[in-house]
Amino acid sequence: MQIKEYKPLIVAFCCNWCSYAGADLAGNNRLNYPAEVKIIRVPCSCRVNPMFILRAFQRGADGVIICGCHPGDCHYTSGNYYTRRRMALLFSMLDFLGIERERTRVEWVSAAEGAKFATTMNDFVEKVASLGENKRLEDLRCKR
Amino acid sequence: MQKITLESLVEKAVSLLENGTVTSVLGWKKGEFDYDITPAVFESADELKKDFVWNDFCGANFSKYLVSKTCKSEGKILVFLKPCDTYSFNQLLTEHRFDREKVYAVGIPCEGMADINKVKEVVGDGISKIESNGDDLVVTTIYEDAPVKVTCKDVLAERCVNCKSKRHVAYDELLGEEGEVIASERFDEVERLEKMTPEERFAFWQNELSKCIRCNACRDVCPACTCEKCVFDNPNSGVENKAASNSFEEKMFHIIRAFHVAGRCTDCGECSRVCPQNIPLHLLNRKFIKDINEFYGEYQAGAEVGLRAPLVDYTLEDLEPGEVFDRRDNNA
Amino acid sequence: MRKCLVEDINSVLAQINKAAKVYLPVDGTDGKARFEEWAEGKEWSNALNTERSAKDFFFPQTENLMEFKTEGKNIEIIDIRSDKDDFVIFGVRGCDVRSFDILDRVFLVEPIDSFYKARREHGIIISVACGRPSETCFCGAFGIDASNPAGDVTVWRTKEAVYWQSNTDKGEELLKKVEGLTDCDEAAVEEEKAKIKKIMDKLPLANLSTEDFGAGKTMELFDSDKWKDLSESCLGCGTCTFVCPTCQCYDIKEFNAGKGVVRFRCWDSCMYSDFTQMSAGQPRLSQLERFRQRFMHKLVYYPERNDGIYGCVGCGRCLAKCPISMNIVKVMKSLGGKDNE
Amino acid sequence: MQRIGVFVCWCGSNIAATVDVQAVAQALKNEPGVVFSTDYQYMCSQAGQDMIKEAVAEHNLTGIVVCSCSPRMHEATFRKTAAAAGLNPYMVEIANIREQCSWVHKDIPTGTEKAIILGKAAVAKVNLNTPLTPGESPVTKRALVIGGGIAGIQTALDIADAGFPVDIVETKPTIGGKMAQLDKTFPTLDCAACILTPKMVDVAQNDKIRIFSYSEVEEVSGFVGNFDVKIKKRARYVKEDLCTGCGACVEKCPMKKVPNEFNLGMDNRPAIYIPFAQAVPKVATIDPNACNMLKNGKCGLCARVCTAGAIDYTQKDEIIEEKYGAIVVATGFNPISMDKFDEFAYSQSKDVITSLEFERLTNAAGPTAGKLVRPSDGEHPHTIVFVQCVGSRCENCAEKGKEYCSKICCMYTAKHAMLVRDKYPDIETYVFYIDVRTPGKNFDEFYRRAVEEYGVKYVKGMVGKVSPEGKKLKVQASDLLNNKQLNIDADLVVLAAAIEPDKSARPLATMLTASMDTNDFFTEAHPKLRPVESPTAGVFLSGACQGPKDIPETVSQAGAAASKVIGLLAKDKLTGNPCIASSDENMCNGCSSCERVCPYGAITYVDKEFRMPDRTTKVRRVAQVNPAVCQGCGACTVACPSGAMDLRGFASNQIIAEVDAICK
Repeated sequence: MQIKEYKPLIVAFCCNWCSYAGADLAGNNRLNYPAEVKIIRVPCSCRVNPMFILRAFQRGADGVIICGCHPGDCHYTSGNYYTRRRMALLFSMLDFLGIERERTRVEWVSAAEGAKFATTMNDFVEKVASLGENKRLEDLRCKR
Repeated sequence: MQKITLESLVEKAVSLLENGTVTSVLGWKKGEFDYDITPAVFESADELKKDFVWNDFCGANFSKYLVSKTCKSEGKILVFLKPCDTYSFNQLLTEHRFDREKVYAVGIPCEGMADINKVKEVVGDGISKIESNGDDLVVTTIYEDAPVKVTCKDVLAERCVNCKSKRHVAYDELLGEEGEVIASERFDEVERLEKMTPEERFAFWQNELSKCIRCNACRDVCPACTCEKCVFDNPNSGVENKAASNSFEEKMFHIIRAFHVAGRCTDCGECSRVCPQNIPLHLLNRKFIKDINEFYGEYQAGAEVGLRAPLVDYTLEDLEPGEVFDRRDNNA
Repeated sequence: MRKCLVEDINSVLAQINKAAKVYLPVDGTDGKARFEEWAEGKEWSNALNTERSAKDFFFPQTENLMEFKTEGKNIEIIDIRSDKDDFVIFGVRGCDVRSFDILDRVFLVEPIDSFYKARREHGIIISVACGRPSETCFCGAFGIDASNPAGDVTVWRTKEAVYWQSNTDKGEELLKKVEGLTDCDEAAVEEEKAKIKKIMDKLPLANLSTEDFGAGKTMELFDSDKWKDLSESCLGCGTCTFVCPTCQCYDIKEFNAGKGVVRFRCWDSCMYSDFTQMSAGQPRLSQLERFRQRFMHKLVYYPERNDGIYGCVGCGRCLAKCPISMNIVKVMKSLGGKDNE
Repeated sequence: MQRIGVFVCWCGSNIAATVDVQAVAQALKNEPGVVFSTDYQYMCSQAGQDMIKEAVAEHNLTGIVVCSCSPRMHEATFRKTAAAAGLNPYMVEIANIREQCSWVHKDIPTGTEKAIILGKAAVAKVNLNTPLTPGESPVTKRALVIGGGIAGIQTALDIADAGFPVDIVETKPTIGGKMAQLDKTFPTLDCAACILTPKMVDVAQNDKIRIFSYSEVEEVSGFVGNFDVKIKKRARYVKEDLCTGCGACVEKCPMKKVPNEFNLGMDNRPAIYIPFAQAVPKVATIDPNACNMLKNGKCGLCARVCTAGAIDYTQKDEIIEEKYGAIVVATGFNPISMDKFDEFAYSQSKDVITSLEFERLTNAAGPTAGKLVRPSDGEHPHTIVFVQCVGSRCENCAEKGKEYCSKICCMYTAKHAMLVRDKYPDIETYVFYIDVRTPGKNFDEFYRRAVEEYGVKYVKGMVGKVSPEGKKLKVQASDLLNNKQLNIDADLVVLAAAIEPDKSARPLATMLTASMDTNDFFTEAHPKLRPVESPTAGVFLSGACQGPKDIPETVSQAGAAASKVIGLLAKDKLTGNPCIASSDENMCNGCSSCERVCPYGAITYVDKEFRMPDRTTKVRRVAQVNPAVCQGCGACTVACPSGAMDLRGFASNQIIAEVDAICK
């Protein structure tokens, strides 16, 4: 019997204007990062509701990363500032509940930072992979 | 023992009713025992004299009732507010949840409310009578011939042990003496948890939240939870559920609820008071309050009407989410 | 009648556990008792009653009914029912034992609820008499004898000894498997019973009367103007319903897990605004109507259809737990006229 | 239930080399809602688009998923295709299987597996898509230009030229800005006044242009096409319509000792003044801080000499409210303060001056009538040292100066040195520089002429210290190329001070909800593709408020901003972005959280009556989104605890469906 190698599932929410374009640039420059990263396009990082993040964990994601424009560069001027507060508090709360803090991350990636996007994803996947499966925020019904 | 007397409250209510300032009174109504007190609307002096009660078990925060009561009644309603209740009162006003014009708020001092569970830990079941006597409660049970004395201080509800303020931040009229904001130790328990390992914290919350029966009492009593329809009741929200099917859904409900009230929660402690499973839900809210204070500067929801809640605000220099843990690790 | 010493109770439970898995009330970190699976080191709680009622064993808060597997556009239905093992619920109070009868009259009449039935058939109930009832107890009002509760086996606990009496074949079978129980006469138990009865008479709610309720009282009570005051401050939460040993309403829902769907039922509360929601809305629009429904059901509708048996067992949990301290006793006293003054 | 068509693009080998496109098409065929699935070499080609159109017709498709390159590339293309096929364009979703899949993953099994998942997510989203129609709003055909320098003047003239009314708001008593203070302009050396003042006259005479001089923008509300602006016209105590600009009052005013800001304080003006001869409007202004009549009611001379009866000591500030369709910011720049540059002895010696002061000193209309003399004693200077980059390119001195290059200093310093040498060949001129930056048409030639033809001595290196000694200024400097220290006895030192945005820009940006960089320069919507637009719709940028610029650049940007404004005002209606927030009033509790996070002020509240489920009615405060203002960021959707606020095109249930599909 072949043992399947554990590969984490990563959901990446990327804002349309900077980080999604940054991911595109990583593609243009053929910068590899693991296929476990699946990107969901949102207009702005401030569109990401904590419910989406928990939903991803419920459905089996092992890590969730939110990427937006650098503070000050938001296409909508202030969206990422709200993201910054919301996620700082949410991640702190998840940590408070004993959820591994390495499973969540916010990273600012500009449209010019294809390389940063790729290294960020490589690093994030590696960190999450070292934690193993998400057990503390899983919903067993979604495991089968 | 409360410093302000039942008689003075009734007298105030009766006079306001009789001089036409208000048409109804939101107050505490006598129960079967001396501790099972129900919030009620009184409309006459007779009712007040017969059933109004004020003792060490009048914990209920009336602020939220104003949302529905001011909507229905034509006249003004008198509401008695303890200091902690006034914060909720202001926060609801900030969010335009009730009509201030229809309310006559009377601030009353509070010496802290007793927790009947703590009383029972001392005297056991079978309580037939509880009387106040100075700093003590005198408890009579069916099992002992002699009543048992319990010091009020020893049976205070958790939220009163860690009372954050005896100062009223809103009222039309104040009875008794005004108190002060208190430098409480309310974050100690949060800190204790923060110092645990993630595994210990996880075990702690797993144990606590697994008790949840999703009765929604915490939500339904919460003055910050005044949504017309809660996301957890809305089939279109994607998170609706009636019962927590597993530990994920238990966490989901409490995380999202705490997040939704973050920056708006005044730390009134009603959630923990009403939880039939004794889950220390206030710790979740306090965690957010503590983080907000540490990350963005001291903030007390409801301290004034019109304050901008921290989650609908920002500064250019805010902490990065990634720095949250660095900072805590460095402090530890 | 059999007995064992109080200090031997753990070894007795260990033996019962060999025959069938035992659940018993254990004190939690909050000092409150909840039913837990027996294991070495778990102590039988001294608490009068458990925070949640014993109905969970037969009618759990959520229960999966069936599953669907979806593959592309194909659906496969999976029956998830499996054979169950016998289990023992130890330490059930008289009120909760009665609650099983009340649930049976709902789930075990046609159409029989096979999920409930399967659990019920495998459950062996060991009840315990109440040595120290609380002021919130009023089982007597519904004819329950806390000094001599029903169940497959009844247990009395005194300072020194625990007394065991089998009431059914199932119970006798079980006790036979337990070594270390010695036969004894009933004197000690009778003494204990008498003691309990005396206490029961002293309880503040000992004289609560059901006189004005029961079959045929619908017209009289339904339009009472007292409902408004009673329901005035009801938060519409489900605490009373969920701690109640006899509330038996549930909702059937589905969870789409992606590759498959789980159909499950979960407790529902008539206090909730979306209870029995239908496409056209729901029948009880105001909290007054919902509040009235709950108490009318317990005190009038249920007895009307069930030989006068009330849908309440007087366990007192709702008295202790309601966030605003509104409860069935206050309702009975308010509506019940002179008898309850 | 949707009928979805899936179209998987090979993109030649770009996708097909690492993704088994047929397998993707096959796998997606089984997804709920999908009724048709195919693959093709180039989906974006005409043939590919035709294929989509045919499939829509043949299979009655209601939604389309294209698995192809990034939506940033061809989403618009496929939306047009859908529209041409009779579908709502917003029924299209793109699965990005090129940039975010085939190009970043190496082997076919991995790429294919991921492409299928991305495709499933797109299908899951389309299943919940609804047709969206952009909203429309009317356009007020009037523009506001804030700032009356050369940038504002040019923008206003160009807009007026196209036939639209324009208002200029200028804080100074006259338009003209910095350019009016300059002597000659590089690289052609024509006189600034000669080219600027005719334009100022054009502005004055153009009946489409109104000038609000001595005025400020007080409040801005509204949105693109529909701005409501309050302009505060400060009291100048002279009736503009009556004043003929004859100057009799200026001559007679007894209070003559007010530092003249137009000459940067190098001479004085009266309390009632006209900044310069060609001022527009040519109307006197009374300085209330200097006028005795206004301060203590003792004087009134000007009123007596004014034959037109224009003096009005009782004049009050006036608020003018006007509607505009577009707003152009042209607030310009100022040289930074030299207070923090003590090493150059600016505050100690009158003979250390800034370049702008030097402009006035050589200007025929300036304090010395154009005669270059030492300000301290009026003597002819023999040695002049020009110091470049004072406060510019300060990498390690951000607290003193600016990190950026002020861009114009190299050229004007070359101009100054050249002009000095041209008029006074006896004067030695030294220019100390870090780099000489002369990219621009005929710029480098100009600089070389200064060195080669006029003998201006350029020294690479910075001046370390200037110390007044007797009548001389000791200049200590290093010559980096020859690696030696220089000590020069100078008569005049000219500092090329860095320039910074005008101080009024920051509060203005807040009013306009326009963004700024950390240096307070306005941010453009896109640095390359939308350089004259601010991210806030309807707000445009002209001149140095966006970054340091010389005159030709300013004028060309001013024209560009004008053309953008004209393009906007030429429309009768604006169509918005349909992917905007909307609130479900039945669920909204009016808490104001959404309003507080909205960067555009797009949310307002109304009291509305609702029928409650228990048959009663209740008046509730509920949020409403202005579709013309909302830009669709979604900040409000998360601020809303009840979920009443949702974002069209990126609805919560759609994002949740994507999450579910990815995590399946």
